[in-house]
Amino acid sequence: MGFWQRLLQLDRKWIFLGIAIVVIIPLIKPLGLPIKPTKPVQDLFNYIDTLGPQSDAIFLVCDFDPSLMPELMPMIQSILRHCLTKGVPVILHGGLYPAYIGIAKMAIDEVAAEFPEKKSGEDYVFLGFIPGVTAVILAIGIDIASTFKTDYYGVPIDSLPMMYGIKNYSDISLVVDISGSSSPESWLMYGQERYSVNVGLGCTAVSAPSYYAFLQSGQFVGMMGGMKGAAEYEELLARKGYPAGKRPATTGMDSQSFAHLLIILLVILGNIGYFVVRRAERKAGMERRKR
Amino acid sequence: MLRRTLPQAIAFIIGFAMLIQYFIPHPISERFYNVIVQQWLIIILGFMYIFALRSFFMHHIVKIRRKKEGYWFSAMAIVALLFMLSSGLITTRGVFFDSLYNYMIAPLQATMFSLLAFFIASAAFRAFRARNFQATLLLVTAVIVMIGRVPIGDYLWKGMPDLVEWIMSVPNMAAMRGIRIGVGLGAVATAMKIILGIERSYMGGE
Amino acid sequence: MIFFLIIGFSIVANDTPNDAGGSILITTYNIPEGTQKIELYRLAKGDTIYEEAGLIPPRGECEDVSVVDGVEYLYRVRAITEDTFYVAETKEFISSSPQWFNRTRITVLLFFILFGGVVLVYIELAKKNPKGLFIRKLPALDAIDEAVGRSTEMGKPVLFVPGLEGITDAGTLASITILEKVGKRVAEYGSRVIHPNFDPIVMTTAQETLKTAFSEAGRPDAFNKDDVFYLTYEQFGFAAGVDGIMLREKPGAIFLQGYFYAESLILAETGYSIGAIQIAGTNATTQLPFFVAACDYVLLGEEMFAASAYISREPRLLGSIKGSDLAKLAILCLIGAGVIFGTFAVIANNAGNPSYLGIFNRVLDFIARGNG
Amino acid sequence: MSISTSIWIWIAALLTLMIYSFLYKDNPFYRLAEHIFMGLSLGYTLVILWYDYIIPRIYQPLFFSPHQWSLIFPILLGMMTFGIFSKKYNWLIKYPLAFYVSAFAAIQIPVMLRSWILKQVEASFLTPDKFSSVFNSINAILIFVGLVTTLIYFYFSKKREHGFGAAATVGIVFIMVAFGAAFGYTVMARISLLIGRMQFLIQDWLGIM
Repeated sequence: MGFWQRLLQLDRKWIFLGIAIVVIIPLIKPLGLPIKPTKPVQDLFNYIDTLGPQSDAIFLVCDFDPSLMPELMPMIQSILRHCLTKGVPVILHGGLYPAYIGIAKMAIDEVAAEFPEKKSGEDYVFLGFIPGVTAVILAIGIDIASTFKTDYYGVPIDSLPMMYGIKNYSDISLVVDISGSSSPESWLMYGQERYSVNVGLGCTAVSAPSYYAFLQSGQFVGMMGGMKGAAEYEELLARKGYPAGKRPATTGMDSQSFAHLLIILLVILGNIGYFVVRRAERKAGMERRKR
Repeated sequence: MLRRTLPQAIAFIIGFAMLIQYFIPHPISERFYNVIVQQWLIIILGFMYIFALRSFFMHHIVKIRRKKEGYWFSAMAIVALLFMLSSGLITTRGVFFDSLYNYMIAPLQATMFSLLAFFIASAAFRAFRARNFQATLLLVTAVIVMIGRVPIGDYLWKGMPDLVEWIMSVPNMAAMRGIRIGVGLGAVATAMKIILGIERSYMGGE
Repeated sequence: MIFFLIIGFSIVANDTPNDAGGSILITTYNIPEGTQKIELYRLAKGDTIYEEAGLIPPRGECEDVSVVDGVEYLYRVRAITEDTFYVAETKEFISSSPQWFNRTRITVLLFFILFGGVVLVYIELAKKNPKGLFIRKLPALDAIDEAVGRSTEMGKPVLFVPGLEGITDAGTLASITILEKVGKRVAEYGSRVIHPNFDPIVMTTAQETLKTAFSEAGRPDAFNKDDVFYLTYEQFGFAAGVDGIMLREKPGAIFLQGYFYAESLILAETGYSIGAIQIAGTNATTQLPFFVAACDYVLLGEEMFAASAYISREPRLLGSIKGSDLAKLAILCLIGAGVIFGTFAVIANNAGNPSYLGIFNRVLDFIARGNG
Repeated sequence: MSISTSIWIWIAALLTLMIYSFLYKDNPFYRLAEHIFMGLSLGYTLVILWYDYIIPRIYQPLFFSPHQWSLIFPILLGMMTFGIFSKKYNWLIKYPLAFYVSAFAAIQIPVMLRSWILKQVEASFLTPDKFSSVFNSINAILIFVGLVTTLIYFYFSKKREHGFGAAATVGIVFIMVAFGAAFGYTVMARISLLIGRMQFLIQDWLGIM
């Protein structure tokens, strides 16, 4: 058995170990490779950055479950920090499915602690879960207060000072959907098409490629894709001197770089092995026939 | 009649009404839409969670009753459910309930999905082959995107991020748009067939 | 109060079109240089005093949504600069009313009627003569025979995984049709098909389908009901279970057909490692790349539906495929004609005739917004 | 920083490691953690439904004024879902199902036509502003070719011969580039998830860094 044949039969536990190592080491000993923001992230950042306390609100939606926290949590927190720093009224919606609300709670609890002078109901509003998914998106276009009745803490929406003058999509400058599913399309189809509200999004790297068609057609104002997108947003916040928290996405980028290199190496080695072995087998087959 | 025709009639009436509603801006039409969307649909959809509950109990209770292999895992699942439920209701979603979510549900789910990082690496080595022209093209693009989307790509070659952004917004975008138009047409055709009662598989066939 | 009425600064008020009433559209033109804010005032017929109606945003356009349908109003605006202000007002009374048809949505209606009509016509045609509608045969379908045949030669079973979705998913339904064809071949060759399940309803349907397939092939006794079984409803548990089956039974051909999630690559990897011919197909676009990289044949999204229409010849499936094809052809013609006409319009425009470019832009507007 | 003293962090870390034990092989620790997860998450959903759905949308409007009696209709329709618990009456579920599936199908049709089809078609027209520079012109033409050939690839009513077959081949090139991009992005996503968990173990639990 040749070298390549043996290599291809390598126990996959060694590969598992390799991935663990390339992820862990840069976390302990970071290199701090520079991060260059891309256009879709820059567009989203710029849009929010032009807003202020007098502008229409940002409607931030938390549409993901804990499995996607590493990619999406930094995004939702960065947007919250951005809004609270600029004083833009922000409505955080705990998402279209019940499993998402806990994430939203985690996000707002952590960020609110960094801004002790900002008050729930005055500077930000946290809305809970109601079933219906697309029906909820449509209902917000009619009336937020009668759709949700109360905020997450049970306070009637009518009594919240920030919500004075915010009735439906016409008082919202941008919906930012941070999503792990196809929900941005729903916000587009039901929020934008029916009520012409602007939509921006943060999504996992898995779904980012398919949203480029909507970016190009101008249906989304901007997009953060995956942990890299989140890192770019953190970078933009930091460049402006805004608070950017612990920058979890940025610190993960070195590990990301090395893990990618390892996987590329694995693909290349695996394919070399595949071709070498296949050729040897064909040769052996031919010789057998000759004999 | 009650089992087939009437549900079908309901489907047709509500579907047709909601469809023409889209084209009518008059207040009567808007009010109809508001009632259906804001009240009816949201309430009906809430009941659909019964399905999740049912399949959970069916699965685990059957296992326990028949003492199938690993039945005590099922027992643990039911205990966990009751524990979560009672802690949520007793504390009215208090700190303890939040902690159960933050330190048990969240890490468990996040970790389960992170297993995929390992599996993808192993598949990269053992199964992803440039077996033909298509697969080769796919793998080459994948390698470029993987390098160009992380800071090290920028570090190795300054033009890398721009190249990837170009791939994403030109060839990728064009193909995705084509795929989407096809999927969109299929979805519209299916929706129409549902309203007209040609497509009934969602009701469990005939 | 002194009003500076200046020439140029003007206001137009109209009933907002295509709405449910209760709104008047205010547009101001030639806003004076250095304007800090624009105040809006309104006078209802019969009243004597103008009442405040809010501010107009800097772009100079807004909807006054506090009006009552049928009441007639006059409007006045004040543009306030640092040291003075300018005034403009409407001359004629205006009132708001609701409309019965939203004209901006006419393109949607047109397209829907055309497309829906075509699909229905094809369904009827297919009912009359199911063989008459041509659908291209896909290479992956030919591969089914080859894979099952080779698997039988080697004395190995065939493994069919129907994905993780329920029976309502279009991908699962297509998967069942493909299973029917696979089942027939397996029965003819006298081989065996293993069918692990994630969803109990899919399991029952698959059992029925295979039973029929075996009977049609003339070998009803060869079908073993226990080969179609329920595994588990946990995603990774299912993947681990199927992996185990692959390693134990060493199938010669593996069909991964249906809707898959992240477990797709785990299944495809193990399937590859045991050297089986793998024929995959899914409508989960995000999982397709992994199947292309690790499987021998793949049905890409829509191809899966086309394949199932090809096999089953069911009118409602054929209708959709043919209808979509015709719509695609129409879209191709439309954007193709757009290129030719657009080029011509630009050349004409450069030569000093902008009217064609105007038509071109209006067509575009009509497609996107329905108001050409 | 040093190792965490919070019991909750320890629980989370322990559960994380139990799941990772699956990498060695399927084992009771993994299965226990997995089953606990399933139970907890369904329990969590029920609690959320209770507070955000049953109380404000069903209990309050029915039993407190202002009573919204009209809600009885959707509630009755919803309750027909309970039919699945009975073999005899399981057809009852067809009513709520027919209602909401059809209503959504109807809502979906126009919005799908507009945002997935008409808007995309409109954005694909070659307008003069897309030719503002040589680079942009090349891109505009490439996008156009990519879209046209992709549509041709998924055209099933014609045999693949001559020019048509060639166009489909060009189409598959674009599709494979797109899939390659999706592949790369998916790898990226999965790695990110692992990084997140490792950050937790290293920083929050072990307190290194």
